[in-house]
Amino acid sequence: MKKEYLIKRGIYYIIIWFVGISIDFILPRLIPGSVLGTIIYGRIGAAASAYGNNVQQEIEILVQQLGLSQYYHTPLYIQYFDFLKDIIQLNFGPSLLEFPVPVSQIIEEAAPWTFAIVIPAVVGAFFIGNILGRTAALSRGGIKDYLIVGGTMFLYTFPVFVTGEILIEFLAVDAHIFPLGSQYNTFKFIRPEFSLPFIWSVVYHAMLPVITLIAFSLAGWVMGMRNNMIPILQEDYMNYYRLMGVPEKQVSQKAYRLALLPNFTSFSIALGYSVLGAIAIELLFNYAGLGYFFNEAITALDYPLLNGIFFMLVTAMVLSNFVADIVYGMIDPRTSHEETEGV
Amino acid sequence: MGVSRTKQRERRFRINVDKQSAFYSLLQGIWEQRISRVGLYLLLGIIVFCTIGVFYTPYNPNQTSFPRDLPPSFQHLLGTTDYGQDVFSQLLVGGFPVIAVGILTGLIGTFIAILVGITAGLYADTIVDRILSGITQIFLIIPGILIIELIGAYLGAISIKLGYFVILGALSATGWAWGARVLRSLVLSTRRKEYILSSELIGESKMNVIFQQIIPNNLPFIASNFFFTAIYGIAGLTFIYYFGLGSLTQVNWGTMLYWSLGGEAYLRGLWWWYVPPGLMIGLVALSFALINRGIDRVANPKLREWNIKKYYKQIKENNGDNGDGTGNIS
Amino acid sequence: MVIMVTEPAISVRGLRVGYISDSGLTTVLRNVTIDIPSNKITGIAGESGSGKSTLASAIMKFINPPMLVESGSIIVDGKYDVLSMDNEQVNEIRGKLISFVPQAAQNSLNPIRKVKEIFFDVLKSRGMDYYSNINVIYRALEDVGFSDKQVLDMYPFQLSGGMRQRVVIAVSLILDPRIVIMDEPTTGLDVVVQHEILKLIKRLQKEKSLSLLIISHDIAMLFQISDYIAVMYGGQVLEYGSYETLLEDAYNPYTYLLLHSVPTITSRGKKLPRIPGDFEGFGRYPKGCVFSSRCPFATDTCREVPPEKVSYDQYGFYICSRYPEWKKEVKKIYE
Amino acid sequence: MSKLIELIHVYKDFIVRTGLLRKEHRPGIWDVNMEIRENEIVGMVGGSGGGKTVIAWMIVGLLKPTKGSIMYYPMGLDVTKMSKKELRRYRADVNLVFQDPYSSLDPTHTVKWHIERPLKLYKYNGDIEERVVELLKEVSLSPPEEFLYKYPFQLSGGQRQRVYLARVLALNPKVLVADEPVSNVDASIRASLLELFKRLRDEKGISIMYITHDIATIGYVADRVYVVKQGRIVEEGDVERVITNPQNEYTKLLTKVVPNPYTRID
Repeated sequence: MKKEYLIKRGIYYIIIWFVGISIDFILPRLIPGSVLGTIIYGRIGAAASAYGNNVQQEIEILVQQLGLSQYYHTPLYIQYFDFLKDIIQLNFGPSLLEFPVPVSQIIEEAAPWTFAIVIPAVVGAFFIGNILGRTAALSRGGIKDYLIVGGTMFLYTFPVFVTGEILIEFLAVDAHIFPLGSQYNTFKFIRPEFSLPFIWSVVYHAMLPVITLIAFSLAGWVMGMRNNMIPILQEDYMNYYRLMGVPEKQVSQKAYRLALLPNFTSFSIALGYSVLGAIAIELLFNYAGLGYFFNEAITALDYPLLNGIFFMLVTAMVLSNFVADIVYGMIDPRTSHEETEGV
Repeated sequence: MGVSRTKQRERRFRINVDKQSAFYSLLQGIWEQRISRVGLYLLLGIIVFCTIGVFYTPYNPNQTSFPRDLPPSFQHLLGTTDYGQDVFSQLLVGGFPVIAVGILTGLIGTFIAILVGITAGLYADTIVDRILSGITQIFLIIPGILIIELIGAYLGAISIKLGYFVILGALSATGWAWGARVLRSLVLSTRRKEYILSSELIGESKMNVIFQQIIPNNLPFIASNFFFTAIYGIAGLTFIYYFGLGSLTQVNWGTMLYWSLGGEAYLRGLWWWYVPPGLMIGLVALSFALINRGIDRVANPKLREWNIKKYYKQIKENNGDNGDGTGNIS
Repeated sequence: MVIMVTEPAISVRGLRVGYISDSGLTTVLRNVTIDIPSNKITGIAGESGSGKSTLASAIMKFINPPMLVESGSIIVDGKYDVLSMDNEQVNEIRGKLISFVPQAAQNSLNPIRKVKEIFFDVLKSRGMDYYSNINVIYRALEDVGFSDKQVLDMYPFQLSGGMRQRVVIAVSLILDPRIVIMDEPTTGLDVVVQHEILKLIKRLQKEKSLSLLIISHDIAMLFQISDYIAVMYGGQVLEYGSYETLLEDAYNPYTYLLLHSVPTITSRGKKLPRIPGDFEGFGRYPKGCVFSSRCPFATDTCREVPPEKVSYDQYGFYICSRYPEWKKEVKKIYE
Repeated sequence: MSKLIELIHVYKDFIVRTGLLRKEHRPGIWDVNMEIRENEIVGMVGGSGGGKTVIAWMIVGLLKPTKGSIMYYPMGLDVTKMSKKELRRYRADVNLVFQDPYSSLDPTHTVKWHIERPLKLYKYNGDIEERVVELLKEVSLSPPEEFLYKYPFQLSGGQRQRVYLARVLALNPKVLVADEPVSNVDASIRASLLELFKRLRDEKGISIMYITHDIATIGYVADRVYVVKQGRIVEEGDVERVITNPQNEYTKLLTKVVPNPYTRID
């Protein structure tokens, strides 16, 4: 039963994934080809003299990939199949911004840096948020509850990049506690290698972005935990524990565990989506992850790069939802019900 | 008898507030919770502030003739920008479009959510439902804001920046999915309720069931969805401006943030340039979120809190003269 | 059979309990005074809004907002004044001395725990180990009629309603309590299963000589199983006594009416007495007798003056100022 | 007495999903033959999960049987083959009373709304408000004016069930299918509700199918009875006979286990 459910969900997510990446295919084809062509030629023009004939070839491939094939008269469905073939091989063409570096190489280099701030941020927010949410639920209506809920909600509604700006101005520019930006200290000539100073430098530089991301995403966990836990604390089965003389501490521990189930499911989803948060702040921190390049791609109209990052994001989001379904099936015994139809 | 007759007559001819109706109890729920009342006051304050900005500003917000980068003073309450503009005047003027886009996104997004969610719920397990739910899922999994950014980036190729109406349309078109999904499941559970079946048996049309029963019974969720979508609208708007995709011809909190970012205000200690608009956007969204908490408690009475100490005091005070059996302390 | 124990298992004195709402405090239980005998089954009968579940919660000292105890005392087992004990002390006796089988046992088991884990949770809270007490658990399961141990590895949602009820009874009895309160133990069960559970309850009570307090709206069921019965209405105990007394010679008209208005298998063709009206709720509480607004025998005195409580033996009492006159007018209510 | 409704060899399967594409049919209702005659209260009794509600829902057309037909003789039509329009007319004649009065009334609407709607839908000509008051009187809610603007949560279970009856009676039905109408209602109200059913039969000539798990109330109120066990009719006949001299083991069991204050459990 469970296996079949997962296969069904899997097919479902593959369809959604196709729809997602098809947006990637459709959008450039809605823009008049000559315009895009002009931009591409404009961007790469400078490089042309340096690389000679190669460039012409590159441009032709690129123009074809972006669907500017009015020049080539290829039918749309063949374009689509070519597009899919390219994408499955992770071949997005060269970046216009850093011509002729392939987009896949940029993504390959940038993605680890994004993970370096996103994973600690999600894990940190998950732990802190759940514990704060539990505290709020247990002291419901009390001063702690108001402070936690009000505080995290304020941090959530505050535009995340403004939070980042404030932290940079006061903690980095004024107080010199944290570095201004980038992934590691480039001034001290630390080389990217597996050494203690380098690792420390990376951790130290990641701190402020991670704090910013945590501040932003705390409210989701706090509210999730609090609103799950309060009704559970009053459920009949929790009251039954109390009536059997189980101390309140153990009862709330059990309620916490039950309330954690949906949050566990959201964990993988959060992992997929927090890349979005990274997009919003990496530019501020001059942190060369996916978000940084996404910003650059938008301002510099680097469409191959934009395509590549969008593809990565869609894949991450679809995957994280699928993982969430798997996790949910594993941790909650109630999901393995038989479904009855008809009545 | 006579008294009740006149009461009925009054009911017929006066606009009366039915104190038990779903809408009234929702308003009451918001008003009774301290936290959502704070949100209401906050929103009211901000709206008054922005309305003043429509009619009066100390200086022309577009004027660039002031000395640059002045810190806050009595002449310039919030200092000046790197381009020599008065921040306070810009703040006064720049709120109205942001709040309007937020609220309108909430309204339109909720309307679409109702349309899609209820239709899918009522025709559950048919082809209509499959298609609508599929579209909903796509919008849920692939964040609308990302698609808007992509579209905005391509539009940038033909030098089109997003104006207020395009932003509003794009945000409304992408912000309804969550509400639609929850509404669908709410409709599914409401539809199984016996009072809906009863209406079906009595011969009510589907439209009547939707408007007279399903919507009023799910009113708290719909209201809460409105505020939720409005928060999305405001956040989305700031993101669009942050990436420079929005039209920069008018002054609003979004463009203020964009220019301050471009001027690297945060690296140069010009906090008065970017903190005020950021704070205002945060406060608007916060007020929506606070109001939402009051609605939450109407929908889910288990989230309610009781102040027990107050009542203990009352009992102690009344203990002496409470022997008459009425027992009601009010 | 144990010879008459004079010490009551539970002794409630002048209990007033209310609920907080937006309009203030509404008192639900009004001066409830009742002794529950040891080693017997006592039934508390009452309709919705009679305050019977509130009484049960108060005895367990399970008092959560918006519920609020105004005054009164509850003595359990002659020495525990539960209302003045703190939570730790109460937890000490809950489950061990006085146990509870909750209403709607359907929803009383933690949905993500297997049955054995629920036993484990309860034992752990007493510092007892699951595995060294496995025989105790097996015996408890046998007691409630599970011959194989498969049920231990099942989740609550995999059990039928009757099985769940048995599991809850087994869990409630695992710490060997002497006093057990059962809140609507058969509601929501199939009629046949209900009968089996009742037989099971009766058997367990005899074997373990439990003091059992059963709360139910089903008066016919209570008369089948209880030794003593208290009839509650509008937050007061109108009558209390042995089931024979109440069955044959009720003192309060409400008891009589309730008992006789329930159709039985033999009541075909007979006319049943009617209780006019509805309970008016705690907001509009009558000045005099609680039942006076619906009582067919009520006089103006009944409506104005609260009736005195009349005790006639160690446990039995009634509240009615028109006894025994109303008995002569009984015929009237059948017309 | 002539037949109004007849169930002829009715079967109903439940579909249980056992896999991605696999569905299993499990028999729910098996070869049920039943009739509701003019001017009678016919009982249906059985344990929970026996399919009583399924039969009730099939009679009012909320569920379709897998096999068999349900004839409605005054219209001369098969309920399972009715068009939407015919079904609407049919339901004015044959309607359902639900078990739980706490969920059969819409919490966001007043008593008046509940009774007004059917009158408006079937274009009652006359003063609607007067008719509402009249209907409230018919179900002995007095004084009716006091109830008009009340919301369900301000009423007790018995009052709600009466309001619901008034709502159904506004359609002038010929048959009421009452699915456990008194089991969620206080005991002191139960007898008077049952009396109300008898009065509806005697004064308005409404036939009632009374469904319950409680064979005792069947004995009190019904004329004929069907005993249902796991989707099959195991015994049927005159109530007098079935109760005093049950033939089937299950009926015997039901009469034995029904709560009766005069028989002790030892």
